[in-house]
Amino acid sequence: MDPQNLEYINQLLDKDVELREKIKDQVTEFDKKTRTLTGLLNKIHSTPPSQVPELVATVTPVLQSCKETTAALAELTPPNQFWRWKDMWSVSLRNAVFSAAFVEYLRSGGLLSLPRAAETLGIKDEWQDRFTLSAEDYLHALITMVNELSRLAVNSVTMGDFEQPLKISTFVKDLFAGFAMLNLKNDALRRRYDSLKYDIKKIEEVVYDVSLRKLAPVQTDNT
Amino acid sequence: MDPQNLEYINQLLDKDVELREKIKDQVTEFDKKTRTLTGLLNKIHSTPPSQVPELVATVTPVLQSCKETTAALAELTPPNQFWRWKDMWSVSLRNAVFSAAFVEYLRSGGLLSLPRAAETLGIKDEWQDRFTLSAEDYLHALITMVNELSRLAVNSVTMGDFEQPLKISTFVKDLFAGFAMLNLKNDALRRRYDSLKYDIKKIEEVVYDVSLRKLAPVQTDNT
Amino acid sequence: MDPQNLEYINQLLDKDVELREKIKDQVTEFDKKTRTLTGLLNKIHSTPPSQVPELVATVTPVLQSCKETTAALAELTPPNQFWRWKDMWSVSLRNAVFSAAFVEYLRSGGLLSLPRAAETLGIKDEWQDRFTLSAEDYLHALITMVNELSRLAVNSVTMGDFEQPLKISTFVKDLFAGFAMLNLKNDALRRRYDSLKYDIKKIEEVVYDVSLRKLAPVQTDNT
Amino acid sequence: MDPQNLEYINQLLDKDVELREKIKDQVTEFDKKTRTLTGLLNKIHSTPPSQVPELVATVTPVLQSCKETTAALAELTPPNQFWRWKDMWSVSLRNAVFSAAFVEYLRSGGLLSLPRAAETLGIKDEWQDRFTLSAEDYLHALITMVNELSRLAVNSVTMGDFEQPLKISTFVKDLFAGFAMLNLKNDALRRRYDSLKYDIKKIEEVVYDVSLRKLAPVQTDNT
Amino acid sequence: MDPQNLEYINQLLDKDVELREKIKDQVTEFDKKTRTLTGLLNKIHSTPPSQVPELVATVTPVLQSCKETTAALAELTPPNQFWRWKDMWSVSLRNAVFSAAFVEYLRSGGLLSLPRAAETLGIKDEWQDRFTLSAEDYLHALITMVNELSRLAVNSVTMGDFEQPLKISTFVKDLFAGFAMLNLKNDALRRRYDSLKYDIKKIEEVVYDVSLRKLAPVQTDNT
Amino acid sequence: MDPQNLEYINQLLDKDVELREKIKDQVTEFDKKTRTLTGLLNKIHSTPPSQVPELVATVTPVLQSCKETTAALAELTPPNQFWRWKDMWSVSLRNAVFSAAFVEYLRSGGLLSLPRAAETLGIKDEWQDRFTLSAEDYLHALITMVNELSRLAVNSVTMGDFEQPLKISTFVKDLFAGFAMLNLKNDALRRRYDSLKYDIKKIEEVVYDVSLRKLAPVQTDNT
Amino acid sequence: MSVVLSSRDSILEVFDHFRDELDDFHDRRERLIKCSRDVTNLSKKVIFLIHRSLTEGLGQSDERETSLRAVSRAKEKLKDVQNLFAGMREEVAGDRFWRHQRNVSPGLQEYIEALSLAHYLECQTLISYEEVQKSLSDADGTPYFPLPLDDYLLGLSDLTGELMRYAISSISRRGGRSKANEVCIFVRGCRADFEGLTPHFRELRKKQQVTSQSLEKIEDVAYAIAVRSSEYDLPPELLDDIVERTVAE
Amino acid sequence: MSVVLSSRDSILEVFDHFRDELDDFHDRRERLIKCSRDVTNLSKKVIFLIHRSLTEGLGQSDERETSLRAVSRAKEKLKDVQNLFAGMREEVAGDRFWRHQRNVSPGLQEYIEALSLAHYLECQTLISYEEVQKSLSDADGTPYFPLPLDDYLLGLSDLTGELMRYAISSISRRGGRSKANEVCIFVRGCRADFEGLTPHFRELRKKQQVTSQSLEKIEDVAYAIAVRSSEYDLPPELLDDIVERTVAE
Ligand SMILES: [Mn+2]
Ligand SMILES: [Mn+2]
Repeated sequence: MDPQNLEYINQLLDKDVELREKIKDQVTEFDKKTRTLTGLLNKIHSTPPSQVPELVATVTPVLQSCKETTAALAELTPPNQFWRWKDMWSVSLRNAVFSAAFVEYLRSGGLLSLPRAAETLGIKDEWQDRFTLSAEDYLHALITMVNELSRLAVNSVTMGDFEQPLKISTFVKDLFAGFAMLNLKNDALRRRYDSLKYDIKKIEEVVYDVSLRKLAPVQTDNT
Repeated sequence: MDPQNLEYINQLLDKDVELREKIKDQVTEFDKKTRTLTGLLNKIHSTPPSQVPELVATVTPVLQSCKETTAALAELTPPNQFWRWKDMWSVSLRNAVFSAAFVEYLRSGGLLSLPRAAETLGIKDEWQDRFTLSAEDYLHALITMVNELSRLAVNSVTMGDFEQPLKISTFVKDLFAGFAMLNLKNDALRRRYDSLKYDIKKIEEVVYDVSLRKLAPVQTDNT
Repeated sequence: MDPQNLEYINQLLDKDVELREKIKDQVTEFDKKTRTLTGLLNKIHSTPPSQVPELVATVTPVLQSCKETTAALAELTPPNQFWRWKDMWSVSLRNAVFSAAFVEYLRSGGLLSLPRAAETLGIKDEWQDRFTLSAEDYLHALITMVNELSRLAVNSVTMGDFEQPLKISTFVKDLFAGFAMLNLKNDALRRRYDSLKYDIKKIEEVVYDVSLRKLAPVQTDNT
Repeated sequence: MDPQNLEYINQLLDKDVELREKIKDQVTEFDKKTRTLTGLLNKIHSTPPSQVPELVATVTPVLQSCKETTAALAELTPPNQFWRWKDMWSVSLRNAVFSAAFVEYLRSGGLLSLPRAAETLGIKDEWQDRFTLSAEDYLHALITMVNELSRLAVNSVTMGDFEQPLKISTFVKDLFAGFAMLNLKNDALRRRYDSLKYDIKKIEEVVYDVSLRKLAPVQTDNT
Repeated sequence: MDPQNLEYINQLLDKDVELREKIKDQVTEFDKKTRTLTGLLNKIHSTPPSQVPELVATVTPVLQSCKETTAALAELTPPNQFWRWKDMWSVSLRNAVFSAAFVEYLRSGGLLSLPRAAETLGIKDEWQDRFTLSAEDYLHALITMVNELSRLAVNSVTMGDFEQPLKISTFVKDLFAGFAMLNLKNDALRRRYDSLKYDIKKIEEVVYDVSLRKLAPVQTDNT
Repeated sequence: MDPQNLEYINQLLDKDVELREKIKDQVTEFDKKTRTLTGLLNKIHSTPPSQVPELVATVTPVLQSCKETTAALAELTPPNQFWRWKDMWSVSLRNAVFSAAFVEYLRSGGLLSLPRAAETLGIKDEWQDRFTLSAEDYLHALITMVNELSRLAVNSVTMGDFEQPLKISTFVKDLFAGFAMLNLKNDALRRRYDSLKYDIKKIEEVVYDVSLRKLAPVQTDNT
Repeated sequence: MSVVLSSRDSILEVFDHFRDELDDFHDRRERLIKCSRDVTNLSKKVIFLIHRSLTEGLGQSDERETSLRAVSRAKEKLKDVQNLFAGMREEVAGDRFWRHQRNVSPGLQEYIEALSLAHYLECQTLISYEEVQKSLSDADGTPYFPLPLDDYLLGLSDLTGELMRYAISSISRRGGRSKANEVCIFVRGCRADFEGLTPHFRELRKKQQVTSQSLEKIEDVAYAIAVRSSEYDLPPELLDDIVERTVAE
Repeated sequence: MSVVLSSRDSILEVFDHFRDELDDFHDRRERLIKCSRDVTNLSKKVIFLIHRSLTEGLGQSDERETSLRAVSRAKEKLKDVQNLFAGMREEVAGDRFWRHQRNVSPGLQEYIEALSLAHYLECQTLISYEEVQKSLSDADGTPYFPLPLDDYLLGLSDLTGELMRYAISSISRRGGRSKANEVCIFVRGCRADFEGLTPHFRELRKKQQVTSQSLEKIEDVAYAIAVRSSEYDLPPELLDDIVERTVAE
């Protein structure tokens, strides 16, 4: 084999290892940020309604900072190789999208759409072949949000807020109806979608308890 | 292989085999003690609040007796080889630490610190490179304690004690906030940490049930 | 190979094949009976307390009929070969013992001992080297019973029987304490024993729900 | 979820299935062609040296026709998704490259370089992100060629051609030295590279036999 | 399930179970015969050319006796259900066809056609939908024959017969050319076809050894 | 559980643990001896024919010493429990039988029969229900011997002994014909028997190489 | 065709014939697999449609009415599936059905799952073997192909998973609360019926475990409902009214 | 630090400390894994270099000379590897070595494989434990870290695979023909020596199987050479000359 041919082939073989290292570093960064995000959002379960805007305010700058990471990953990924590397960051990306969507619910009570989610994280349309927000990742994030909302329904009552469970119930049922319109395959997404039923069941139980309590305070404190 | 080399290798090998046997014997002892400890502590789930101090009193001497075992193990382990052998006893050690920490919670409602846990089990600072209580083992023990506390929250209500779930809730959430600060890798500790969420959810639901029925004063935690 | 040697070996091989066939036939019979037993006992989950004695009465003759099968198997097994063939019938045997123990609980609320279980299935002491009830099989059967009892606790509540869960809770905790005293090695039995914890947790949660809502008298068991 | 968002997500989920079908059809085509190629080239093992050019001439148009298939595949693959789909056609592609390289050896005695191989199959540089000839596929094809050359060394002698084995020996050793310069990982390619040694061994045995026969016709025909 | 339906299902089931038993008995018979056949044919590897006709003569009556078995199986199989049950006997059938084809090669040096193979085993055209010789089974049998022929090529030389390898070489290459025409999918047949290459290589090496030493006339095959 | 029942079960469980330990110790001993045996016999592959008797002489006392181990195992095994424990020592036993059979071949060129194998290892008829040599273990040992003989055929030629392969070929073919007459079911033994074909092929190829080059007298075996 | 083939050409000639035969077989196989995949997808969509229709009905109309509307929509769509089976008729005529059974089987089972779910919602019973076979027959009652017993049973076994989903979502459905109990008893019966057949069908044995898990989940739902109703001791209708009013506020 | 932590803040304070400790550990672990990977890669390159050097020598010079040239090139490169180990010294000081042994182990074994191959080519013996430990020590003979017995043995076990490659390619090497036999005897000895140690090392047991396979392959090579030489009955040197002349023509 002539040396040039050889050199060329050897280069091709080596490049990938190096790239993987660099992406890994960015993912570690990304992971730290999403860890902070979920840590902050976890406080919602003991935050009274009045202080929610304050909590949301502390989350926003961290969400904002994710833009740098997505930009760095888009920069690193060679054109056309999105599908080759995406598994490395999809866990982090889903967590970031979950945070963005949860914040949106807390702020406006509405659902963050896929393009808006991408925008919030600074993902640009022109990165299409290097870094994009797939439907699958977006849907995973929404399911994570529902998991948290069922917990929030329970904890709101503990904190004396009897309206939140009703709002959550309506919001989640609507979202669930949306999922029911999708033609999901028998994959991880389908399994997690199936598990949503338990969250709905929990929320319904809370709504049930709250409704009956309101009208019929059957038992009185007897500690 | 030249005979001298073979001879040398066999010497090294024999020494290790013998040491392993001796450690194994001590671990069997250790294991018996921790089995007794967890057996005794399991009774907490049907012990009314008034009788807890009595139960704690039966546990203390067994805990005390673990000191002999840790000393024996420290004696056996060659200098600098702590990490080589620790897998042999770490299950037992974690159970012992769990017992010590659980007893502490039952006694004072507070968290046993790592140095105090080591002290309780008679682990000396100067054994550092032969027998020590690693952060990892300590954290595993705390997670085991949370698992038990979520059960205790449920069983306390059954026994008519509606204060305990609230205490547990505060304590566990504080602990969870601590865990959330750690950058856990994808290892056993991470998996067990993830499972904590289920315990917290369960505890939250107990608190919810109690609050809803006004069986205990409304919780006003707002950390 | 010389013909005599060959002939000899072939005889040995053929005899086993034939015996295996015969045992298989009996096991198929045995399997049918235990399938009927578990089928009948499965009805307990929708049987109101008042009709339990009736259900137990339908099970008894089938249990009785197992005696023929155990006798046939003891007859077939050559002296000394118990350990060679026992794997063929141990699943069926465990199911039969489970049925006997479950019936005993339903009838008297008590635990069927190993010798009594053997007696119920017509297993004679003098078969020792051909057919016997090993401790392992007996314990497996008890674990299966606990699995069913945790389901029964749930379904009793659905049928409006709030006493049953309390009885089950006491019985199972007692049994569990017994298991904790055995020296189980790390095998299938140990793994199943570990899984008992989930059943106990489930039962505790049922008792909790019942107690919380004052559907049954407060439990004051303090074993 | 709003219907537009839903529609959009559903589309994304469906598109892939269809594309996979289309690529499959092209691969079936490709496969047929490479089957014909290897079928024709298999004749080399019973073709006397004088008729080789003729055989090569029959192969060329089939090789030529592969250009249509590579063009079709490049057309189908969405920009940037090369890495997502390449596994579907890599077996066929390697066979085509093998054929091209083998033909080149038969024609000129030289090694077809990677860029020339791509060119022969009509693979364009500008398809980079949709269809390209990877170093890995090229190297697999060369190894397949060596496998065939060791057979050819044997069969040449049978056909009375004692020069071919010597030519093959030089060519393969050169190629092998080239492979030795690559930094291969422990993957399929490495394993196949390792197996090359057996081909070289076989070729050496032929060279050995031929050398000694030529100088010392020890045995004479004694059928 | 309503009892009528259950009854009906059980009827269908019983019929199948019974049929399966009967077929199994026939297959056991069939298997014994083909075992005898392959046992006899195995002797070919130490039979000098002159005694081959004698060996063939001992095989013929056993082959003949297979007709009873095929008739019994055709009798048992319900109309149109050939493909439902054939997996039960296809191993035996392939072995029988292999024996018939091998005998034919030994007798005439030619290839036994599929219809003749069917005829030899007494398979009637009118059984078409109950018992037939499928192309797949026939091809499997031919591959088994090639496996044996490569062994025979080696052993013939040991016995001093230098013509046989040349005959085998021509015959097998013709057969291989036939196989190469098929579009095999990734199934068992494909895997076995791939293994043919090793047999061919072995045969080529034998021919090489013989040619090199001029033990037989130079081969001038140039298809 | 009542204490008596518990005590009884614990006794049963403990007894087994203890016995297992004792058997394990003996098996470790047995294993050492068979390791020595195979180690010594492995030297055959580089031992010239003239020194074989000497090698055999070194093996005999070790074989002899196995009698103590079999006696110890027979002593330990409770009456009737042969089938319970035999898996613990069957690997060692097969290795010992292999050694005995290999030695017999090297000494006399003949096959050691099953009863003679048992006798060589000191296994007494009256131990029937505690320690015996099963047909299965004997046959496994013979297959291991064939594996070694095919290696020996190769290595004999390397050492310039061209007679040994011919002797091995005859011996192994005879043995193989014997195996073909056994009714082996589809189990481990059957799979290993199937693998014998590769050993026979290998031996045939060695005989071929030797015959082709007239390195030994033409073989005229026609079994 | 000569009986013994002694030249390369004669060999190639017969292999030419084999090639056609094998190609024919593989092509049919591909067509049937594709068709079975279409059947699977359509059937899955029917199942989704049913769940969706039941969800949509939430509180707006009477439970029975909601069910029947779901059933009628499903039946509409199931006709498309039945047409696909009718289209296979020729491909699997004669002895070909059993040759290709394994290729058709996944779709067939999914169809039976969807069909039996619609049937359950309509009649509260398990669809019978003959009813399924009839749905796979032409107007004269001639079957397109024989219905394999294992496909029938395996399809029914999957039904229990869908009923579990139905039971869980019933908790948020007006009047549906009593449904959970009904489904629980029904699935318990299915499991018992299947149990007797497991010795003969290995795959059913595996699915029985899934059925047992589904049953436990349904039991948990029935339990959750029972526990909550017991606490108040009001008629379920009234409870429903109260909840509805609160949510509507 | 208080012994019992009863406020959230005190808990967070100690966890802050745990975080630093765990991060420190993970970071060191990452560094060592990376370093071990570098060692593996460099060592693999040394092995390749040796095979390559032996191939290059083909027929041009005397066998012994070729080997020694390969060895001296290898030793040069092995120094780089040894420097990497020296660089790890601080990271694995005190009790840390055993904590991270598993992270260092893959590289260490590959290094031993390369080192022992060079050693074999130079001395025709198996490198001793002490020699390996010495190569991992500073100028004063103080070890960078203790050499685990299993890494030593597992590295040597892999050596047999490389010797198999060496033996197979020796068939095309002048004067190398006699090498195959030498290697065969040597590997047979290795296998026997390792056999006695397998009860104590599970991984070695698995590798023994690979060693046995390698041995059989080497035996086949020795056989192939023997068979061919026997046919002519000429001294190997002369056979080599004849082959060389023919190829050169
Ligand atoms: Mn389904
Ligand atoms: Mn290596």
